[in-house]
Amino acid sequence: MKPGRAARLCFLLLCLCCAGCTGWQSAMDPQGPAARRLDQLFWLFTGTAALIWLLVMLVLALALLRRRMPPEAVAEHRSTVAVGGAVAATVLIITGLTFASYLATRQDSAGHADALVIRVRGFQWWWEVTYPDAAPDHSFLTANEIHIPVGRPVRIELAAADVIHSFWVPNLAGKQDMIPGRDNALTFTVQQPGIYRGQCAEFCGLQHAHMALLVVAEPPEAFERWRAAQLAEAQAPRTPEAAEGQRLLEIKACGACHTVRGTAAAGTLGPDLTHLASRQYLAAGMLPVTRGALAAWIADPQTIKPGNNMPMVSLSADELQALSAYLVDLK
Amino acid sequence: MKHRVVIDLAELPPQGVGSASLTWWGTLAFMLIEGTGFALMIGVYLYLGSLAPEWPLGAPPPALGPGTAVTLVLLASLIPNWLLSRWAEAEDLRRVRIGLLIMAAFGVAPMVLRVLEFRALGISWDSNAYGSAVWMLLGLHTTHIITDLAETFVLCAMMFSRHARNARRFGDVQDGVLYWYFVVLTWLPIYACLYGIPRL
Amino acid sequence: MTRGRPAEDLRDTALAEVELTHGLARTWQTPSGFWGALATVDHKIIGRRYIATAFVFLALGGVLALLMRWQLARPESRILSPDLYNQVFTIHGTNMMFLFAVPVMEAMAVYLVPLMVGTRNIAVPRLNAFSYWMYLVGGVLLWVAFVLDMGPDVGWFAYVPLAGPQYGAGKRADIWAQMITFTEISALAVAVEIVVTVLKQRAPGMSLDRIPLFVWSMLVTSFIIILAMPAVMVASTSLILDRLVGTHFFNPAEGGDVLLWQHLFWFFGHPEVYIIFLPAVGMISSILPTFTRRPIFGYLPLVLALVGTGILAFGLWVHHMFTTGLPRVGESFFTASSMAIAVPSGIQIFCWLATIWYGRPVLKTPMLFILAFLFTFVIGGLTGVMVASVPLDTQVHDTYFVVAHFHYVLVGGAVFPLLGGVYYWFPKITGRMMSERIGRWVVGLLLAGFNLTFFPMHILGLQGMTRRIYTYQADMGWGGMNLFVSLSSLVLATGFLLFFIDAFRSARHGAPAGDNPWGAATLEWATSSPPPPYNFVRIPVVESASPLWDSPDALPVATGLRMDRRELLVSTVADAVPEARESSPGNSIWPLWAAAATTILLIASIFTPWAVVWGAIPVTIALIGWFWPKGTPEDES
Amino acid sequence: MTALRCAALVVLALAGCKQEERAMRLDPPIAEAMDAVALMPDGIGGRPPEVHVAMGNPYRGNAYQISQGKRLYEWFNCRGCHADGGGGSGPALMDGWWRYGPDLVSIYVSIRDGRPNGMPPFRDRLTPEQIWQLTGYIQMMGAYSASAAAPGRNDRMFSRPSENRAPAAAPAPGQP
Amino acid sequence: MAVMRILAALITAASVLWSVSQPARSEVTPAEQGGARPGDGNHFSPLDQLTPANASHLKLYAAFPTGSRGAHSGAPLVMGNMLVVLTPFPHVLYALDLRKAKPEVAWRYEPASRGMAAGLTCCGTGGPVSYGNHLYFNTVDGRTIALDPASGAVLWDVQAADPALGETLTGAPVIARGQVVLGNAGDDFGARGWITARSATTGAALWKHYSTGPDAEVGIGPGFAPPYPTDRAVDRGITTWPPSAWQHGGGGVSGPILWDASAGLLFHGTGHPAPWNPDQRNGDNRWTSGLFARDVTTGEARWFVPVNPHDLYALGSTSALLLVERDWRGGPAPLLIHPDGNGHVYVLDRRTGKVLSAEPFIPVNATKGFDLAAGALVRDPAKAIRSGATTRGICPARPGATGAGAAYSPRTGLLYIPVRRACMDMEARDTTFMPGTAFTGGNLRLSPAPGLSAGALVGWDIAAGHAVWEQAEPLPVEGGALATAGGLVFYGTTDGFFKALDAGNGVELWHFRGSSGIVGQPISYLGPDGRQYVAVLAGLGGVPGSASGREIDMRDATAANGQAQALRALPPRADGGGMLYIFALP
Repeated sequence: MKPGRAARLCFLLLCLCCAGCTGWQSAMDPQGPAARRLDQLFWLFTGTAALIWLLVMLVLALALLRRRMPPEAVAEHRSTVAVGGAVAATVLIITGLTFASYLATRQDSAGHADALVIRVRGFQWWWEVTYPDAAPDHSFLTANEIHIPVGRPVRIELAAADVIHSFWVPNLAGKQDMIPGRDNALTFTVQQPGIYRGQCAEFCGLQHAHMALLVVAEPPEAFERWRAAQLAEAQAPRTPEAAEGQRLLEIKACGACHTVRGTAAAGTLGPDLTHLASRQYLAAGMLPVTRGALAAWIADPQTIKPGNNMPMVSLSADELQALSAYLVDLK
Repeated sequence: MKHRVVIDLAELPPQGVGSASLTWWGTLAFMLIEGTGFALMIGVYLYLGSLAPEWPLGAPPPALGPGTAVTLVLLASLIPNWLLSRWAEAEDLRRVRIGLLIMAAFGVAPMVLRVLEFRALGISWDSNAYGSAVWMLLGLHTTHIITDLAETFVLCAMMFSRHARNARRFGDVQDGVLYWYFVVLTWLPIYACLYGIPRL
Repeated sequence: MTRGRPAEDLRDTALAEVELTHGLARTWQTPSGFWGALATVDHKIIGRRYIATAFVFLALGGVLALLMRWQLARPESRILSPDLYNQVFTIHGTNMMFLFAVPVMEAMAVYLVPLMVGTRNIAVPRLNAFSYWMYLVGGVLLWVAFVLDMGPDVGWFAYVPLAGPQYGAGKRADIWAQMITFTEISALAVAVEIVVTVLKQRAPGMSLDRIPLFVWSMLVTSFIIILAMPAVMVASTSLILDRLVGTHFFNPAEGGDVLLWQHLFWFFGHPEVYIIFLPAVGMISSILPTFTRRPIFGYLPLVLALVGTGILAFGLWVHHMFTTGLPRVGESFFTASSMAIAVPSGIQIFCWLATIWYGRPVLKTPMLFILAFLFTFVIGGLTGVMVASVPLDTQVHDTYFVVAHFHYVLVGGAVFPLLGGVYYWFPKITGRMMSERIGRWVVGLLLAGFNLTFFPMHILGLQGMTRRIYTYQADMGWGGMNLFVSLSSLVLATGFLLFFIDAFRSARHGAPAGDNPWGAATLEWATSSPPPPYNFVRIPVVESASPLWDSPDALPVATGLRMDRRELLVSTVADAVPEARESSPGNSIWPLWAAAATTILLIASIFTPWAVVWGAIPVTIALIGWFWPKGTPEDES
Repeated sequence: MTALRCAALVVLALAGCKQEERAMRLDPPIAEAMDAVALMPDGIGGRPPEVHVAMGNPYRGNAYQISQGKRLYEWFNCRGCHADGGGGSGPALMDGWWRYGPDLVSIYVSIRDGRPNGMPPFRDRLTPEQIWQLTGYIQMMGAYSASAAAPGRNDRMFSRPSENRAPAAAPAPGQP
Repeated sequence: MAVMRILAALITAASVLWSVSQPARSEVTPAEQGGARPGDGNHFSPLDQLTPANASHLKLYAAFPTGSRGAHSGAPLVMGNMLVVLTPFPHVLYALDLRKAKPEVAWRYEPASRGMAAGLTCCGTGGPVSYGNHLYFNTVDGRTIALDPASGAVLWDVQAADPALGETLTGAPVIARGQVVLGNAGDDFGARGWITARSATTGAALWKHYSTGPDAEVGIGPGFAPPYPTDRAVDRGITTWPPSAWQHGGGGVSGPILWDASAGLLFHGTGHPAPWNPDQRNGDNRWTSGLFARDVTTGEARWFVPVNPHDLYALGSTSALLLVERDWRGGPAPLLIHPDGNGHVYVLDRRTGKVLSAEPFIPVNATKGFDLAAGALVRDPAKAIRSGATTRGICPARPGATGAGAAYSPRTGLLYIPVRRACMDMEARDTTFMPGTAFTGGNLRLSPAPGLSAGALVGWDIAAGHAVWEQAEPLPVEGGALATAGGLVFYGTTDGFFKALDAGNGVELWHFRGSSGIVGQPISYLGPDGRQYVAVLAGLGGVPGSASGREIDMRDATAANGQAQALRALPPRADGGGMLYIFALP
């Protein structure tokens, strides 16, 4: 029977999916209470749904295969009761599930007074991350990588700079849209240190596919160390080649769009590069931060990520070498 | 399949009148479509108004004069419209012709006033969302007056042509009457919205 | 006006059968030749065109789907550029929703509803002709734009600001918005025709409780169309105005709101799902009795479920916006209402199960499609309950889980019944049967291919694969399953290919069908296959909900309609008591001219707002030509 | 009629075709060659690079390139002096009157090299491709008829009728 | 020593920006002139030949075309028998001989100029000043030049500001204790503000202090005693900014610099922080948009008063400053009066910087009154600026409710404030810093304040804290006012009128219509013939000039930062080019 075959295949696929649950961007591998609640709710729904589906299929199979019995009038009456019962059961189940999801929502929206506030703004096609602070000079900007302390609630304030984006780190929480002209926020806590990947979930144009971010959850001390390091100005070049790289960064088009604090480059159109090399990825999750990848990216950004807003600046091979040497040192 | 005749329809009238006419129902359905459109546009207006820190945005409330004049003209037109409907029902061609001419005049008058009304809004459609909403709302209604006016003109021409002496034409006139009621009635909530809400 | 009967009055009462059919055929026929074909207002011809065109668009959209699967089969593949991919998925979605799903359901209704209610032509038939031309132009506009690299690339939902003036460069989004206008005009026109046909042209005796369920579903659908489509008209008009003349509806800096678009779009967009789904439900309810050899179980609950779904459809648009940060109270309300829609769906499923349970199932292809429907749609419905839950939706929204969900609902819930319907009514439309043997293969391939293609997408979505991405990176671990999905899609495509082959082949070489090959109970089977231009020699009279079963020997009919001019019967809304004879407009070329003039106006208004002014002149002329009496018998009753 | 309509559609669409193409990457040699404008000695007017002509003036009537230019206008602080084309400490750009000539090359050179009355050079801040995009946009700002490729309003405070609505005003009589 | 001081004071009296001008040979002492002291920014002339009784007889005595179409915003200078006029950029300095029947050019000097500076400023040029036997002036492209007034020979010429960084010099220098003190402009270009002193004799740099950055660079040391305690923390010029933002944070010293010889203090305001978009510069943005008192010899700060901390509307605090000696609430007090762009007249005790009162002189809705204890205005949150959003109907509008041209008459005890009354819609947008390009990040759309004329001259009672009278003008009053001991107030209007009002009641007594609008500062001087003259430069230039010509396209509501719209009523071609007008009784 076809349904049977399909069911077997579905079962196989289910096994397959559980094998794939270890993904670093998966809703099925929850790493915090918010995501865990969603996961439990998901399995509650899935279990109920699977049961209902099996029941319906069972009844269908019986209906097709059963031996026919003549007395129609009795049958009509009995089936009315059966259908009525099924409808009542549907109503009950629906009410239960609605209530369960309402409870999950309510827990989700509980306030957190001591939350660490991080502002994330979506751009086509990268994420600007601000760590605000009561002391303005202790706030700083970074991009595409969010560091958070483990065990402390984090409130991500979301905004969009151009079109609608959506902030989604499935291992940690559900998604929330970033909408021009509106302010949204998302609160979650991470229990386990680790690196979690997220991705823009609302279609935002040409490079929607390549708009990833990382959430790095680390112990509070490590987080504070990272924070202090981020506050510092950029690492001064240590080799003549890197010094040449810094010079190029300042005199070429780079500085018009990117900031490297401590140099003349103070542009704010693209990601802040002050501590570029402290991040794991380049170009919103596209390339690892290595010297080779940096050089490749600078040399031909439009081949790697077609349509993004980084222009191809004409540089000689030596200049490219110097620039990448400088950038890869910006720890 | 064999046929077994059970009803003879021969004595039925050869065309339906009022709710027995298909065009009447068609007109009703189109009024439902357009009415939904108006309701949604009013919804857009109220929605944007509810979001704005002040309403109207960056403009004084629209001046009452021309809009009220349009309202009065439209309300006044209900009387000849009603008469026209009765004359069409009675298939009185002479009066229907007169009625249509009157209704054509009553269609032109609000159009003239409408020009003034757009000016009286005191804001352009491209100034801000308030301007856009009021222009769209008013524009949508103006389009309806224009279409009805065009229909009235065509009906008028038809009733002065050789095609006039036909029960079907009188039915068309009655559908036109129905539609004009719709145009006038939809104006009232729009009027309340455009001129009332900014003064609340 | 005289009530007496003139001597030359030719009616069907007194005439011999041959003379009558000849006379009716002469009156109702479509003239042969090119212009005759363009001028026809026969609902069957237009319906056939509609259906054929819709299936052409289905095939084209399917090709796009395969392209996307080709691109996604492997990580970081470069078969489609991001720009092209965005156009492809936008056009796939737009095409499937606006050019296939809605029109094909309406097309089936255009063909079937007049037959099922026992009348001679659809109400306002010239509007019907016009609506087809508008639909055709809308579809051609979209596809020509795509071929010329100016296809819309903003998603079928065209969210602002991406589709707005600043981020949607060029005319791509305008083409999308104007295509919406074309298809909306056409859909609304058909909805009006169907509402009037169903309410006023039913055969004598077809009271509300005897209306075939497909007709009921189309009535409800038409009302949903009438109430929902204006929203997208308002939205697309606002979008074009924003883009062309600088209004600020969606500009937050000037008091506009980005979410306004989403509200308007989904106020239409969610009912849209039911616009597609309810006709399919109606088809099942109409087909099922034939293949279970018993009347449908629970006629009244099914009608109430249809109406209830239609009403609830307007109460849950916000569940597409659960991640936009709306107030919690509102979200909870919409969760409840979204889940509540499961109740009428449940009622329908249970009634069908009861019908099967107490019937004697005949497993012909249409019935197999219904079983395939039950298998897949229930999954789609249950995942629908999941996405209706706000917290779960925040995880699965805009991921492949949702892609899987709505394909289960739309393909499982609408396309399977539709194909079942095609297999079922094909003999009526063409006079020939489709192949039962190929049909079983088609069902098998589609069911297997569909589930293998789309079920894994649930898992992909949960693993974090977002929608509308043109590629993904190798280290995401989605490669294997995507490859599996892409390969499975070939099975699905083969199923469709086989279906098309069968349809083409059967249309010419299928076994002749006869009037009522399935032994069905409803009126469309009471006439020949394919039906004559006038549908019924005499208007049938309905005495039960299963007229052909309850009067197996001789069809009760009414006489007294004229045969020398197009005349049909108008009956009362509730009880279908004959009220009047009404003439039905004859063939006319003017709907085509009106469509041409409207096309010029609409397309030119993408480029200049003044087109609305000067473009109105030809439209007015065409409309006058359309309505001005030509002295035909129908005009001069 | 249908044939005629088809023909009209094809013509229209072919025009649109070029207008809607989205070229995101220039080959480096082409990008470099794009900078080779031949300028008249007085710094006004000249010949665009051959590759520009060979590619069919890709920055002139192309909606995507023009919208990129508009984005750059916003990003590279052009507004600070020229406002939204209405001018300020820099001259108006939307009035159809050009101090250094209305042709692409003059505008290109103005952006690249600057002009003596306060226009700074953007040579080191923009690539030739970007300057061409900006040039296409700026030329269109001051064009006397709105092109079909002209962008609509921005999602920002209303300042003036957008480029697709407001062609340049005719220059006042007696303007130097 | 004392003689030196008096001499210096007397000669400075003939200077400049604040315009009181009198023949250097005049032997009258300040006391004899009715209490006006030189260098106090009062724009008060002690001459009294012109009175309300004879003002209506004033006639044009001479007119001299400057040959420039720029904004003639400075004041002419009378030095001996010479009247010196500095035209707008690119500058020409004319020395006119006053002994001739009609003034004639004695010599002219045209410094070489860097054209690119023209793009860095819209409308400002300070006038020349004299000290001893020298003539000093600043050029917009950043140079300070000393000349020999007899021959026009250059004594020294230094590049004080760097236009490549967006710095310009739009004010006049001030001479204090043998130093030329000057500050830069360029807030709109992200130039970091500074004030510097150079040797009057050699041009050598003596000290330079910035408006942002570490305390050492700002000149904050042990002598710094701010009236409000928050500013006692270390390095507020860094800690009140996001990291590194202070490096291009604006705060230019483009307004008047006052010199209080008796206290040995300089007073100056600082410009607005850069960029305009406040979200890009969270924090209080010290030491921009406030008032500094600095020691004249070292430049060390004595106190600082934040006037518009975290300046939401980029108003700055470089409008008029006046040193006024008068009774305040029961006793004589040395006051510093500051009508600010935010629409309030600040009265400060200039010894401590304590704000004694701040009352609005125009309708204001951006703030809701002054909190005396905190020393700050209370902001209205409804008028806050947020990145990416438009805030509507903010009054007053940028560039502020008044400029640098207020006058004070000790005779009437009134302050005469030339006023702009506009409101604005402001939208903050992200902007990027590129040296030498505008660093603003805001769009402005100006409209007249509802129900009021766009401009006015307001007669303000300092003690009572309210206006006594006002003379309404159809356009914003951009030029300065001059009060005379004879009981008159002179001022010019943007639409080209030059008016004399009765200083006591504001009644218009006389007017003259020139060919160009007036944005300059009038002066009054005693001619070689012993008659009292009134001189003013006319010539719009800048935004109004462009607006009245066709350099600005009025369809753009944000043209010239929205000011073009505020000048919509300006008659076309109201700018006939620069003119020096001299008036006298026949």
